[in-house]
Amino acid sequence: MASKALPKDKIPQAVSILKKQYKVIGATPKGKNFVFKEIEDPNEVTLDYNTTILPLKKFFLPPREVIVEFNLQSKEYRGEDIKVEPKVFFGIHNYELQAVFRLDFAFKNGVSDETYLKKREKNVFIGVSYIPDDFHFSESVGIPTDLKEGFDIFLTRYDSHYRVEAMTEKGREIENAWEELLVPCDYEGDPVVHFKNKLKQSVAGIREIFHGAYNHPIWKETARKCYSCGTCNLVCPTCYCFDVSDEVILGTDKGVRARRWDSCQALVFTKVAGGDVFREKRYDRVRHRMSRKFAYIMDEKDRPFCVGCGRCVRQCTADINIVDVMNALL
Amino acid sequence: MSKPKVAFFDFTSCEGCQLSKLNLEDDLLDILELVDIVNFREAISDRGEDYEIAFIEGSLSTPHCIERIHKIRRQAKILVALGACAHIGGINAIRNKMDQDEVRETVYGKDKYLFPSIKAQAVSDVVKVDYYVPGCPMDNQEFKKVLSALLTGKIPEIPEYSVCVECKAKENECLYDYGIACMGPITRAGCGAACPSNGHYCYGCRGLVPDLNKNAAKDVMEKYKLSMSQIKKRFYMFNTNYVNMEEKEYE
Amino acid sequence: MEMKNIYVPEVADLIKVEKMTELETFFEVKLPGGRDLGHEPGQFVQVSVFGVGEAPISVSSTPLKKGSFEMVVRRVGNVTNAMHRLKAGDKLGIRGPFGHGFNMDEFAGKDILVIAGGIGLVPLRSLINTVIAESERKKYGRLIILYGAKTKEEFLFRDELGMWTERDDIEYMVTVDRKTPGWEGRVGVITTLIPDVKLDLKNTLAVICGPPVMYKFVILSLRSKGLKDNQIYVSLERKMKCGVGKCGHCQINNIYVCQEGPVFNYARIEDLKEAI
Amino acid sequence: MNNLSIRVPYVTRVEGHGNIVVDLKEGKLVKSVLEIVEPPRYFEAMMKGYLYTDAAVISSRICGICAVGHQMTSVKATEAALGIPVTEQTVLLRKLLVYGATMQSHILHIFFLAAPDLFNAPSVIPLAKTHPETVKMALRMKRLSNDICDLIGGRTIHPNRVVPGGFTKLPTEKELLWIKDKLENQMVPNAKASFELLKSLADKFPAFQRETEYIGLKTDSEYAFYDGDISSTDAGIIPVEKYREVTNEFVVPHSTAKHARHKRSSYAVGALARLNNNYDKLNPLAKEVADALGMKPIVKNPYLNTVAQLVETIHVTEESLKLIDKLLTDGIKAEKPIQPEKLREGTGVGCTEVPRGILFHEYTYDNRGQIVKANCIIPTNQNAQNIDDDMKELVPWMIDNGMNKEQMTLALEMLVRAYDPCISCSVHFLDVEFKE
Ligand SMILES: Cc1cc2nc3c(=O)[nH]c(=O)nc-3n(C[C@H](O)[C@H](O)[C@H](O)COP(=O)(O)OP(=O)(O)OC[C@H]3O[C@@H](n4cnc5c(N)ncnc54)[C@H](O)[C@@H]3O)c2cc1C
Ligand code: SF4
Ligand code: SF4
Ligand code: SF4
Repeated sequence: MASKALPKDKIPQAVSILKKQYKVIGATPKGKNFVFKEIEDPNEVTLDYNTTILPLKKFFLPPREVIVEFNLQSKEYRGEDIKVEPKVFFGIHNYELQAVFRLDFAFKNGVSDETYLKKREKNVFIGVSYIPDDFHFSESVGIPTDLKEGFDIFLTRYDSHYRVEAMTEKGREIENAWEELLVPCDYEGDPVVHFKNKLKQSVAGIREIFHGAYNHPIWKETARKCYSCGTCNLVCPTCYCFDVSDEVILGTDKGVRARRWDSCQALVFTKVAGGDVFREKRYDRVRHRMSRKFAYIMDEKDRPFCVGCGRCVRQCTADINIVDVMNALL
Repeated sequence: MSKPKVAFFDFTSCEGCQLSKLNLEDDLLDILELVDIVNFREAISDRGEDYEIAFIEGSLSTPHCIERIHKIRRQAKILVALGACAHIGGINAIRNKMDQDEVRETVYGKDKYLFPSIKAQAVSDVVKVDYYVPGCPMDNQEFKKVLSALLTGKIPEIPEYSVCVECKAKENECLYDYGIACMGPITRAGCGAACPSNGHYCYGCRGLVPDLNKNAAKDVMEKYKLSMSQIKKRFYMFNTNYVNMEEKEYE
Repeated sequence: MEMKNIYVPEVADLIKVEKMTELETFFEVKLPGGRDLGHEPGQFVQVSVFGVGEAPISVSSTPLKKGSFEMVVRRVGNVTNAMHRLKAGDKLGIRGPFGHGFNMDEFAGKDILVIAGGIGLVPLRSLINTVIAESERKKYGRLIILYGAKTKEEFLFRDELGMWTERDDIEYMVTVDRKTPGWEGRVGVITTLIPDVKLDLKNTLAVICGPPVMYKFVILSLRSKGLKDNQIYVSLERKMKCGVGKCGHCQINNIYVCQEGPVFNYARIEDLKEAI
Repeated sequence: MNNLSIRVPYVTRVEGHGNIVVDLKEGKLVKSVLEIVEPPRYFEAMMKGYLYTDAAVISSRICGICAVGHQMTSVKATEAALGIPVTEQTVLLRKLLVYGATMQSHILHIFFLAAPDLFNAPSVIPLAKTHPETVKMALRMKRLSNDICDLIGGRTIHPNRVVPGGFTKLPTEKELLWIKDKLENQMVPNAKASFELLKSLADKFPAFQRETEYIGLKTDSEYAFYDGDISSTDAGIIPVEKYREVTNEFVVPHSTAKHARHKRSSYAVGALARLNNNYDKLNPLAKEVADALGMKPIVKNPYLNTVAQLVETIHVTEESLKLIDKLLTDGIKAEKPIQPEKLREGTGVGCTEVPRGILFHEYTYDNRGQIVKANCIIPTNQNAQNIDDDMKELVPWMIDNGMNKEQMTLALEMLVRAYDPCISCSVHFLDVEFKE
């Protein structure tokens, strides 16, 4: 079958068609930045964005989420009912989806976390190619721009069109639904792109390098610039640590146990009741964050938990660049 | 169980925290069911002295304040400091790091020597404080949480991480993207990033995070075109009593 | 597929509450229908107090005990304070058992050296009571227990301590950091007991649990006695919020204490810089 | 009655700390004052050296009750000093915010601070049991006025969207529609009910009268809150820049707050003063209510300030509806605060009507946009002498009317409360030593 293309000016229509069957989530501008949100007006979605402020994890692991409800009177603990609606994630960069897969691994590995996994059901992903900005470094962590793993459809960007490639049954259904918008595609191959932010070497051996670098001076040097604000954790698509607390609703017998995104950069993260803190030094925490990405947790295919989205680099007000830190170790 | 008797006392402050409680309209009547308010000068005429929980607002800035707070501490089983003035000295303490002579001169002119003044202090500088509701004004939702914790025998906890954590969770655009220096990275969270969420830089009213990296913060703000003297002013706006910008810190 | 919300506690009955010391209280818990918890010694549960929160607590009773299980809790914060206010007949929430405890098969035929500091005795009691149970005792070699507390007032399970002294299949030594009136025994930190212990180096396994500062010194002294790292087991404490390897708080380098621990063979964690 | 001594330490249900002291010896009134004993605040000194962007943040903390007013006045002073223009939309939104704040402050005062006296209750708490519907209504009205402040200013107390040159975040049209709906369907009927209530309680206000000078803002186009010239019932129009000619602050030994005087020994500001100067600009419903309550200028009974507050509450509700309609017709434009073209040395005065009366801020900046000098003149300072003057006539009047000590004490407290004094505001500037 000859490949098809979606003209850029047909994007809103393509979204309208999706909206008939699905909740559509895509990137829209917020000031100078972009955010993922549920698309109400098909014209608000954009495929030309660098990265959003927060990654897709907010849809599966919301910043604050009730995990258990309780009643003081009837002495009951109950799980939240999670309703799953079919969702299309429209115009997603490949590293973004790779990050979701890393999270899937984390929430499936060992004990399965239903609260997360339920929300991962009935998701359709429509990918889009992107032009790396000064911060992206996905290629260095094994996610070249032409990696299309996991998408149902992938849109490759050309001047005035997107080449449409359906890769799953769901994807083909959508391609069919778009039928009347599509035109024959004259384009072949994937555009060549360059990353400015790059690791000196491939991630393959990085884990071992980390193990030998526990006392490397770079940790202290970085810690001098870091004020542990936690931004890097919050915006990271693969950071998933959370805190849990119980709240009783004043004047009632009802309450909830909620989890909330936490930051391992904060001093309290490892503080226990007796006052002991297990990563007291700032450089311990800086090292922990980066080690966790590249050496401590790996998915089933032994891939690191960093997808090179560059958010932590872009959004760190202290200008700490994880790639520079890695390169100092390599 | 009898209702715990609570009292509210205000010292040097703008009374915003008093109002903040009255602004809990939807919950006010519920709260009245749960506690017995015996002293709340702004709202009621009764003046009971048999309270168990004392909520203190305002900083201590006269010898009389000091006397009064000791008396309250002797009576109260639990003492909670409400709002930035009581928690960290707040805005009243700006003058503490100024030339005291100059402060008095601005105010009294030639009569400046007539009026000795004491520095504006946080409540915990003078007596033991059990719990805090930080903020200027204190956040009434947090006050509600603290109150409900006290009523259920819990230790009210306030966050120890930074405002950025809450700001990011709300997916706000960072003010630094617009070249505006914000105190969020080094300020204790709990307000839901109230100011950045409204497009205003955080000025640190909830106090600084426990493990402040002052030098890093200073370097960042300098990059964002605040002069050193303005950086100091920012730090001293609410946190005069808790940070010294005159000396360098080493890790 | 029917999935279970792993965060929902099961509501259980408190059937016995007994104050042990100024700070520690003993709890006996019955799961619905008297079902067994099914734990191994050294494992822990997540205990929820209604409206307050959840905290990881070790199971202190032996799996051989049927129909209920036991815990001892030190009052240090919100959940533990609230537990101290509970009475027999009250309800609480239980999740677990979680983590890895002691693999009793590995201990079979071995001499066992138990070193407990303070509240560290709580999880080790589960191991001890398994070993000394009538039906089990002959499966194991010598049982040497070293116990240290700040003062004699802080001794836990006093009845049982007395019994250990009496039994001749248990070698029990105890020390306090500080002498208080009425104490005639040894004074000094727990490491001072170690030189007096005679070990069959090839056939001994040591287990350690106590406050964070204790581990380093005890391990040094066991090593200097000639024990190998893989003959030493430690039970570690870390902050925990979920108990199921998700929340990230208990992570030590690349491992989760709640998953692989809290009981570790020391050889396994030796090169984890953040462990001890 | 020949000898009498009344002491009310820490008058309750007012904002800040004040004591009533009345001494009558051998038939002669030797003392009748409101002692203001609030600890000093030193704001003018503390603002020195701060950047123009920080001025409103700090001066807002002069008073949490009047925070909107202080911020508004502060940014206006800064804009005047540095030559920062603002758009029409900014002005409309600022007015809406001022009205929201006025509503919330007036409602708080009428129902929570003043009403208990009319119902013979020590506070609103017992009223919640005896008059639950009234209390719930008052809470709803207050909630709504807070919501307006939240939606326009970011929050009610120390709003965080108001900066020189505009707003850091704007309300959405949806939010404006929500406010409109609530004002029409909730505030208007509730305000009418409040009017009926106050009418039925009108005889509880002492019928005391005293002539004085009433000062407030005035403009041709509307009942002035946000902008205008200074207007006096004695002296006509005075430009805002000449405010010092009006306020003439002076020190008295019994008060940590400065007092003020203009043409007479004292003057009054606040709702009643505004009404006396702006009556003809009242919106229709407000005017109807004013007339029905006998509030035609010049009203000389200070106790009726509370009634004037209700009239104003209704007026600003009507005015807010007009503003919202205009904002919605024009559409909300995504404007960012206007930055000063170039920092320059300069002095500027800002003046706004805040719930308790006319408020002035004056700042002088250096060429780096840092404050060199600040001066803030607060309504309660301006009223302080007027309260003392009222008390001086009120005591003999009460004796003539055969009131006993208890009744007199209550009437004195009610008088102080009627002014809705904001004492923590008034001592932003210490004049005399704190005394017991
Ligand atoms: C595997 C394991 C077994 C334990 N066994 C026991 C036991 O048998 N008896 C006993 O008294 N204590 C035990 N503890 C310690 C106990 O969990 C803490 O004392 C308790 O969590 C404090 O909770 P809190 O709410 O009272 O205090 P808070 O200070 O209010 O704690 C708040 C939350 O922080 C976390 N936290 C705080 N301190 C600790 C800590 N020391 N360890 C882990 N999480 C912490 C918990 O999630 C807790 O809910 C154990 C800890 C672990 C990790
Ligand atoms: S975002 Fe930057 S400054 Fe903040 S914690 Fe991360 S590395 Fe440190
Ligand atoms: S705006 Fe302020 S609080 Fe928000 S992320 Fe940026 S620095 Fe942090
Ligand atoms: S954002 Fe900063 S200044 Fe604003 S309320 Fe929170 S802590 Fe205070």
